[in-house]
Amino acid sequence: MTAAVESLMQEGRAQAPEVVATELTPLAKIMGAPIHDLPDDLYIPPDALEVFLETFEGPLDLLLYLIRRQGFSILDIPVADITRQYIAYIEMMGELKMELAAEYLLMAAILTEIKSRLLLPRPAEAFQEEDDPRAELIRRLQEYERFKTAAQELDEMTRCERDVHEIVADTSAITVNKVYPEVDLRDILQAFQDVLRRAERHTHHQIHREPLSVRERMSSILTKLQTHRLLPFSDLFEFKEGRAGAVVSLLAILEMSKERIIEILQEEPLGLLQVRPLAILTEA
Amino acid sequence: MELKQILEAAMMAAARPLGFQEFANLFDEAERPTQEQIEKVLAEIQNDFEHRPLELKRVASGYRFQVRESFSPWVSRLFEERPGRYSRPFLETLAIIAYRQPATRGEIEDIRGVAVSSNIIKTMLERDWIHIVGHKDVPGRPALFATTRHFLDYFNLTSLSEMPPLQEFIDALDVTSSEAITDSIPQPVIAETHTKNNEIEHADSE
Amino acid sequence: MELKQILEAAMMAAARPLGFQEFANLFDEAERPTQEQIEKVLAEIQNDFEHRPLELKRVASGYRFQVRESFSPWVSRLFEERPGRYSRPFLETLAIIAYRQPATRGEIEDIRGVAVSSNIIKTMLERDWIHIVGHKDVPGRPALFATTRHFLDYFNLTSLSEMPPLQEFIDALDVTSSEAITDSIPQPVIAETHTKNNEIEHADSE
Repeated sequence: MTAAVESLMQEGRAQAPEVVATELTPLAKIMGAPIHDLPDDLYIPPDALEVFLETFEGPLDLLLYLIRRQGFSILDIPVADITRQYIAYIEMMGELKMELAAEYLLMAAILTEIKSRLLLPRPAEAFQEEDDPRAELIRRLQEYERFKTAAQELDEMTRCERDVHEIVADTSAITVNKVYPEVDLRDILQAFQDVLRRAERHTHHQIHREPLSVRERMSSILTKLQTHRLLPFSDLFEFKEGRAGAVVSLLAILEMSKERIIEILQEEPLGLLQVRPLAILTEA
Repeated sequence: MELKQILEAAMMAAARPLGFQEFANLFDEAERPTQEQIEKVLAEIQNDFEHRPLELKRVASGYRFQVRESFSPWVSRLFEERPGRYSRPFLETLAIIAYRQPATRGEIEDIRGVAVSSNIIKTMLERDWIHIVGHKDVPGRPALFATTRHFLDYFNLTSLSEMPPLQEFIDALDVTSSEAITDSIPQPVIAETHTKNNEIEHADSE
Repeated sequence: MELKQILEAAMMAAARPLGFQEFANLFDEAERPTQEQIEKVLAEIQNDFEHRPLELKRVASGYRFQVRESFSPWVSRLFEERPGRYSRPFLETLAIIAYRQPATRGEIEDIRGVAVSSNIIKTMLERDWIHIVGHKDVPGRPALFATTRHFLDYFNLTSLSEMPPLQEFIDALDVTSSEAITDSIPQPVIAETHTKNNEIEHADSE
């Protein structure tokens, strides 16, 4: 459980004792204490709820949390209580105008339906097994919890890159006739086109297009800076390239400075401008 | 050159686990060692390295040298950029594929109760941890995913049966305590969709 | 844990030469060995490995273990594969580096939407198609990759600006953002999204 969630629960707990028990149906029970209203002074930072929701991998996860938090068995879900609490969460999120995945709403509907079926008068003889309206939900919760646990165990298993590391000795002294696959330049273009097309679908992705000459210049300036850690600004320009070349260099320098790849230094006003790579290089 | 040294050199250089076939292929036919010879030498190497920071480990696709786990506090600092951490959706999806294979995306989503992002599946396919072993004969013919040898290698396993057993129903203890409810326990439903291959003992399908 | 063992383990796992700074960085400040201590231990390791298939070698950027040349006849067979074709992820990664350079692995992953395997980067470095031209000043100081002269030679280009005109494709793709193209001032490339992007999985769309 993340800190945000914990604190959310804590706040709920802190509020609870002050609420005097009334005949009203509580809006929710948190830690067994009835909550009748969302307290007005309960400040929930907008980010906290988002984190809260992200903490749950879906409606089953949220339900499991509500059930386990109160020490209930999955087999013995007090459907009415849980439904109320679940819906209280959903509403709270709704009030905060958070976008809820459809699955959460669907689960609310399922819970409500189960609750109403449980309330229906039923024949004198006990439930038939398959008649318990909770059966399917119980099965799903159990199944999900098994895999949730399995995922945690998987995460704890010894694994490469984190716990053990494969050995890679250098083989440059070994003479091999290594034959590499051929690549056609058009394949690369095609690949990039596909990438762009995919990226277009994610609206949050802004792929800006600078002319390749600027990109290339960025690389070549950086290569220069690899050998000479600090270079006068003017050394990054090739005079024989003329005005167009100078603009390309300037754009490259500005862009890299903005991306925090290099920094431009001036020790005194009107002094010599110098450029150096920002990150400490470990290579070479 | 000694057989032992050659095998050691090859494993150090390979950057992947090597199996008997690959060991054999290092040699011309005339001097090719038998599987018994190879096994004997591997056992010796395993012994030689007992007190070293490296160990010879057998995983699903063969033998490899790896740095012992006790050194990871230091060694992992070399790779600050890639801590090898995975999100919960990623791990849950992987666990479902590992224990329920072959599984379709729909089956994974049924268990988790939420949609599975394509990126997760794609990353697993690209890392070669899962592969498509067939298509289910239902509308849409969804792909059936199973784990690969690489998955086992990554998790330091020689076979799926070494994975921790999938937990029995977590509320099993409570069952006896309230009989009324026991009656309504649904039978383990798990099965309908996969005719074979439900449990982990079956098959690494590579 | 012994200093010698830790250094040995680190060099075995690093897949690149390690310099004194990197050795020192393996330790917390309190237990950080001095350069003299490190040098002494490295000399010992060099001795220990005298009769082994690996040797500790000093190169320009530090120390590394390498397989002794005398093992070439056998070890080389591990690498004699018939050339296949490069995978989609490989070509896409190469294309992104070519068109977006200098780019970090995080930026590549951000554009592709999935993780990039280390092998891909390694193969490109090995073919000398890309090189590291610097490091970005963000947490983790990720390496910045750019294409090499060798890359241009292979594709018969004298400069990157001779790469096939991407513009046509872009224009065809989206007419709306075409201002960005004529506007020659580079915008911060992709930068906003990848700061948090250390995990293999992206903040997930679930």
